Amino acid sequence: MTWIEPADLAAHAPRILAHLAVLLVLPPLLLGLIAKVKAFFAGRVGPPLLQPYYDLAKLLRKGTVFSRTTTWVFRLGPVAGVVTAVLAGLMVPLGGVAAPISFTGDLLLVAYLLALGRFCTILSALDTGSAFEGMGASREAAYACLAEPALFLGFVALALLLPEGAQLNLGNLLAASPGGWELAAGGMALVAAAWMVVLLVENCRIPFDDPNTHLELTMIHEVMVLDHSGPPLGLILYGASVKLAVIGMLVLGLILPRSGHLAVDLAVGVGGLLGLAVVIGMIESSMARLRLLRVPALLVSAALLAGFGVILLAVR
Amino acid sequence: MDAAVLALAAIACAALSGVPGLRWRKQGPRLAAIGLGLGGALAVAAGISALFAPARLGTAAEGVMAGWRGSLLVDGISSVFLIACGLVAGAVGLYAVGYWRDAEQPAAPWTRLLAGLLVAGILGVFAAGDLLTFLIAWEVMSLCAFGLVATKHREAESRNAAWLYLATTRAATLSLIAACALWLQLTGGPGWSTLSTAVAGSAAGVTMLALFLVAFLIKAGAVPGHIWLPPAHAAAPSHVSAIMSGVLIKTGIYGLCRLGSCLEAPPLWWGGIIFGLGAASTLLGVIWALGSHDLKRLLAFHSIENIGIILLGLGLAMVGRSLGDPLLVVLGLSGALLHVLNHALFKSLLFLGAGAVDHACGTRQIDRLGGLARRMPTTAACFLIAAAAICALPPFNGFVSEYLVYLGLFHGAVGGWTWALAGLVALALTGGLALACFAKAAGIVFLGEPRTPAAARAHECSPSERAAMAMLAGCCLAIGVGLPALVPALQAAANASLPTGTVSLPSLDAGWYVTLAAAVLLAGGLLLWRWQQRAVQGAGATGTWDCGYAEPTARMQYTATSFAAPLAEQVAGVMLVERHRPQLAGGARFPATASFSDHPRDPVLERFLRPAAEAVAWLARGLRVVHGGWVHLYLLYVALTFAALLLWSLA
Amino acid sequence: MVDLLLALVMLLNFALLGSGRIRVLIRTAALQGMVISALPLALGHELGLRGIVLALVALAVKGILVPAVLLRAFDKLAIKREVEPFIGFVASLLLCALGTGFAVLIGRHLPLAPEHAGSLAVAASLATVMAGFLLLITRLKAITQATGYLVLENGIGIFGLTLVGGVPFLVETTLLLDLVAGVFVMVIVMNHIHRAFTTLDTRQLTALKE
Amino acid sequence: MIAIALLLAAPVLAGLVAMLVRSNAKRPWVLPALGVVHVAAALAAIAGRADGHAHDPLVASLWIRLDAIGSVVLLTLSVLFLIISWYAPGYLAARSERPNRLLIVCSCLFLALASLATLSQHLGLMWAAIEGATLACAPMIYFNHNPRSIEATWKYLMVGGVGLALALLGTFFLAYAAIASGKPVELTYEALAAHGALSEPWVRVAFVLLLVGYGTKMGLAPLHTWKPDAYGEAIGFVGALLAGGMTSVAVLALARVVGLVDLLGQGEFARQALTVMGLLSMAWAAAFMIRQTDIKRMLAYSSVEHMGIIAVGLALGPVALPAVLLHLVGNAWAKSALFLSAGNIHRAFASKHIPAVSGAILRLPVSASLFLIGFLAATGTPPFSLFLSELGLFKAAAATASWWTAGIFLACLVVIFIGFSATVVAAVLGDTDAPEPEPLLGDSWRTTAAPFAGLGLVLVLGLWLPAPLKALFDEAQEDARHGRVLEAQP
Repeated sequence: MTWIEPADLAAHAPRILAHLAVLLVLPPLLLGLIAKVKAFFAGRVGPPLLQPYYDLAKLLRKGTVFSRTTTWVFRLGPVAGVVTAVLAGLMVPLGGVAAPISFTGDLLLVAYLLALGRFCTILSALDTGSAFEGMGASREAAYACLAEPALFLGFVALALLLPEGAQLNLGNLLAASPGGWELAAGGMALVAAAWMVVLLVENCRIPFDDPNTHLELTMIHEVMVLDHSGPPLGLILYGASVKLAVIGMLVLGLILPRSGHLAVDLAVGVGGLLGLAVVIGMIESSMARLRLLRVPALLVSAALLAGFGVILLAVR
Repeated sequence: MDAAVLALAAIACAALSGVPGLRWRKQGPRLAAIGLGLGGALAVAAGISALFAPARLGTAAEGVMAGWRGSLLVDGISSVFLIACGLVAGAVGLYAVGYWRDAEQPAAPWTRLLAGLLVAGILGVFAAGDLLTFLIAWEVMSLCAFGLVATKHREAESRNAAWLYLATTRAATLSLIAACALWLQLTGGPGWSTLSTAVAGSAAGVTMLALFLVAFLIKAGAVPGHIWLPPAHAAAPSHVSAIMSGVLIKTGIYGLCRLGSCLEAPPLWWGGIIFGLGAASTLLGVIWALGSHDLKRLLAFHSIENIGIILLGLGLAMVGRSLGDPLLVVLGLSGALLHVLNHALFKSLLFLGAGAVDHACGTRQIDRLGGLARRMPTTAACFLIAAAAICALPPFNGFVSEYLVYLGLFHGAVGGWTWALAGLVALALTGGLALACFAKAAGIVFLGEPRTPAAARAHECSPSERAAMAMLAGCCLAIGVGLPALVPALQAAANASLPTGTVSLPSLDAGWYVTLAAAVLLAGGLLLWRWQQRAVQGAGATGTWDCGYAEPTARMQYTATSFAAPLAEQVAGVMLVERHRPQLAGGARFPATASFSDHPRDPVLERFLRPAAEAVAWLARGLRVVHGGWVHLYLLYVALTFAALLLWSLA
Repeated sequence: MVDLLLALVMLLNFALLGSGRIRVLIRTAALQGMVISALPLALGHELGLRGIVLALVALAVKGILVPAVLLRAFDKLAIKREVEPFIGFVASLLLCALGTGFAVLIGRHLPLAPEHAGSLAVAASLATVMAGFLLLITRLKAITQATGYLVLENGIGIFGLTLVGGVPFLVETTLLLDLVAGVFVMVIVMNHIHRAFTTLDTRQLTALKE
Repeated sequence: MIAIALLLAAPVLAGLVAMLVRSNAKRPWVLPALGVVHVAAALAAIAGRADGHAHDPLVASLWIRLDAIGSVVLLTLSVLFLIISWYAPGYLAARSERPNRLLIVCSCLFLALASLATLSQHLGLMWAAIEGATLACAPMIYFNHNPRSIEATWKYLMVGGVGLALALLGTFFLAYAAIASGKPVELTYEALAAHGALSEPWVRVAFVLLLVGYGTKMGLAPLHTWKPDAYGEAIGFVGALLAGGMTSVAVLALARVVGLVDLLGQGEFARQALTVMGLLSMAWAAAFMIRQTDIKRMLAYSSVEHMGIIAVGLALGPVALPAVLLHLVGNAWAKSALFLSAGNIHRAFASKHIPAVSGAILRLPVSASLFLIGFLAATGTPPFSLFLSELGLFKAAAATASWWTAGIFLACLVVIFIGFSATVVAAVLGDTDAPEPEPLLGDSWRTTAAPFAGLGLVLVLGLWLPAPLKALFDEAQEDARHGRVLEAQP
């Protein structure tokens, strides 16, 4: 893909704006929806759907307290979490809505931007000098690392579907997936399942982590942000939701149909995201958290699933 | 000016940089820094000018028996390496002024002399115009490095490291000498001439390629030839480790590139082995690094990992040439070459940072450090930048080179060379592991509370050291955001590495997007940062939330060992840890003080090489009986030899 | 006539290996040396005055001078008069027989010039060399080893004198010089050994080993 | 002509003078003077060859003549002696408790006889010269006058004597080979070579005897057993003289024999036997260098190794001859530096065993550094000349397609380096609790200049081979090739 000519900008503007809007505005709603679904399954009314927005607004207004141990690294974590997630989101198409930025190998930048966010979050946790936050950081690093191969094998599986000479970018890769379902639905299903695991582990959802737990020893992501308060905590919450949306968009790219009309695609995309939130809520309601020691085995299985997906697509 | 003349001048500057210090001890450090800086600048200039105008320089001296005349050749292949060496040498020279002080190191002038010669040797390797010059420079480099690793030879650990290095490097050199002999036999001269496919495929040709491969892979530190690397890097003074890890091990890579450029079409096994060992080195290097608690050993293991990444790229390029796939060639080669430069920058920066830490706290044990970011802010910032760069995180330089290698791997995996898939998985896993490892190294060393009084008393290093580190950190960022500017240079370098034909990098205008993304990242980050700073103005300060525990101490923080434990458990099969378990005494209720310690060991060395060496030594020990001191026995040997030869002669 | 002498030399080899007394051993070696020195005279070549004088000098050196030097050293230095072999005398004799057989075998493989057809020289020479080796290898005392060296040189002498007739002067002089110088140096060293260890037993000389 | 006469006469005269000088302190200065005169004479003699005196015989029957290969060995020997001679006064000043008359007279005698061996074109004369040189060395080994040195001397005499006796028998066999083929007997090379192919069994057995004989002098395994003892117990400069001088002369003898046997039609067998012996020597040396704790015995095994290398080189034929000769030169001079610096360390630490010797670089910075660098030179490190010669040997192996030989050669070199380096590193580096040496035993220019010069020469040869020396190598190769041509013509 080449640069968008200034003349074409007008033509692309609605798409870009729509994408940006979904990326920046929608994510907290997903958290609210998940909470609502979980409440529904638990037989409760639950917080309002927009509760995450209220929380953010409240946090951004609050004062903050920093540990005397911490340095600038501690403050960098929340900022990096948001910026990397948003920037990565700019390169991920939402179903049929093409991403604002797209270029050869953008998938690598996406993966490594998310890694950068993780790196900063981990360091930020270690900066407090708390044993608990160190523990969370350690687990975050370990699980993310084991999730990486599954993500990349999925990319390879999709790359196998690319027509000769097509550029290797996320837009093309995900656009090839409908063809993939026709060729080898089994392979695509495996890849989708693997990526779903990646989604859950990267966003610290059950069965890998429980965002609602209050026992420090069993937490992963939540324990890393114990010391954050006020606006930084707000940034962390927002960043996490954007990350959920970004990876969600990746997974959705595998399964969503494309129509070619922006409005339709946009609606399908937003609907897909909301549906994904519902699915996550259902998973969280129906499963228990895994024992920590079992998590790596599941992650390795996810990579194997993706690997089989590659094989199925390669021999189609 | 002619690139070869520049290179020669650079070599001379570096070689002589330590000489004045032998006489004028007081001015020695500065003079050496000037010499190395000048040499480095000249090397960079030579590298840049060689990219577009290759140059050759030969002496008219009467040849020795093998026809050696001593010549320099500086072209696109040399250029990347020369630039890397020049940048690192300049930074190291500056750093050494504050780091290696005469007052603390009695043999400092000799260290400076050897360091200068080491740089000269490395530059000589990169600029050698023929195989014999290459060999001589290679050995000068190796021996100077031995001398430098042995700097603290009074400590058994350093001595053993130096010896191990000496023994392994000689194994490589001997292999190289044998290969060189075959080269002379096959091509008729020591110059870098093109080797036809038929010659390369003959028995002699295959032997020669295999011998070259052994030599270069040992020097590069690829698994399983890496055994010398961690102890040597840990034992050498840190600025020397920076040179060794930054550029010395790249001489092996350079050798592979140079040799590759001489092959009309490399055989598939050649690229395959390079690729396979690259994948193994990448993964094993980072796994072993994860298990290390010694900061410099950890960095050394990461050198193995990064050499693996370079080899992945290089292997892809070679395979691409065997299969006739130009895209594979150009992606692999440009990724590998760029990673050579990048690794030189961030790894030397990391070693310089580790040196500053070691100097400030007197220990390299990660678990005895902590909280240094408050005490050594500049060092911490530079180290963090380098850590991000080595984890291939944008917007730093590590990302752009791995990006190219990844593209190559994707292309290979999809385009018919399925083995690339293995490399892809290895690299993906490595990315995560490296991130975990550097989160550990940077986090435990610089963040949190100091774990020992020594760490609490740490002080920031001298201005010269900080300047050197800042310079390298700047380079890391510049390359990270400036990939497109490097594309013509990379293309020239890649084309020089091919004997025939040219390839062009496909649509690396993508690089501009990386730059754009980096810019957005930086700008967005900065904006949000400013906003956050405003928002948190007047923030209160308190202790870290202790979850209700009343008496937290610094020793309760997560250590490097515990941080790495979840991952280390997953990969315990390829690690070797020696554990000294505590013996609890004094009854069950009030046990006496006991201690637990564990020492990571190199599994290749301990499980394979050491037992093999012991077996040989045992056999040799058994043979000693034949030298029992009896002259009668000795006369019997004469008689038996005579009888045996007599029978043979008449048979 | 020549073959008779050579047979005698071979017999003396057995006598050497069978003798248990050092004095007897040295005297037997002296006798062997005399027999060998007499070979040129028995060959029937045209020797001339120079040749005859040389043969006589050789006879004196090998038969009288060198053994005398050895005997003197023996009288002065050795306390025990026995030969002290590593292996028994019977075994020594058997090995000597084996060596002689080997020598005869080798001799058969080496084609002789027509004028020497059927000569025992090669076999005798090699057999004596082997006997010398046996003495050197299986006898403990330094002085017996020196005698072994003498016997070894005797064996070489047989070949040189019998077959390489063309250059007797060179052969004789080098052999003699070598023998005299060699044995003299050995005896001097033996003196020093005796001074250092108060014995000539080479079992003492095994400090240098791996 | 005068130069050649001087080569032989000067050492004899010097020996006489040394015998007459009364003062133990002044007597050693005879050696440096002799060294200078001898080198001058050697250079003049070699230069004289080029001027057309090559075929101007000193002795009517062509017994003495300076050919190319002889010139190389003569030069090696002469320069080696010069290096050592400048070391001797400084060393002997520290050993004033021992009378040195016999040592110095024997050194002179050794030089005379060894020079004679390089000049002689007659098998018997060469044998006699080598035998004489061997005997002259015995008192030198015994210089220390202690039980260990007498033991070493006895072993040296016995093994060396027996070996040389076999070499004499071999010489006779070679002569008889001519008789058996109905040719006249003449033991000069030229006359023998002129015969062409001779009786096969005789030549083969003769070669076996000569190989065992001169191989014992060279120290090819398993005939080398005297070497560790003699080198280990002799004082440093005698060790250097033995390892650099004696062995070089023995190599010359063997090289001539090999060339001759090649001419006489048994080159193939000779090369095979030499290869076996050479590789066996290297492997044997490797086995005994592993965990060797005695630095001087280590040097002895290194010498065995180098003799093995040279034997393998000789086996590769004329194509490898320049490399062999360069190796010979480099080995002799590097060994001199090693033995002299090891001697310094031995004296200062009053021991030659690790771990008693350790951290030598702290006590004797110059000697220990020279020892370390000497070790590197001796193990064929670029850019020392031994590297070039080993490279040349590999190249020759490739040229003759001797793959197995090259492979074993390479493996041995690796093991040897590992073993050698472990001991050297342990001796030179590390900490030490040995006291500072007394001034006379510490580093001084008198005891370090000579090894420094030796190493310097080896380094220079690695970077630049003087044209005359190269011409000598080429001529020697040409001489050897000439033999091949003869062989080819039935």
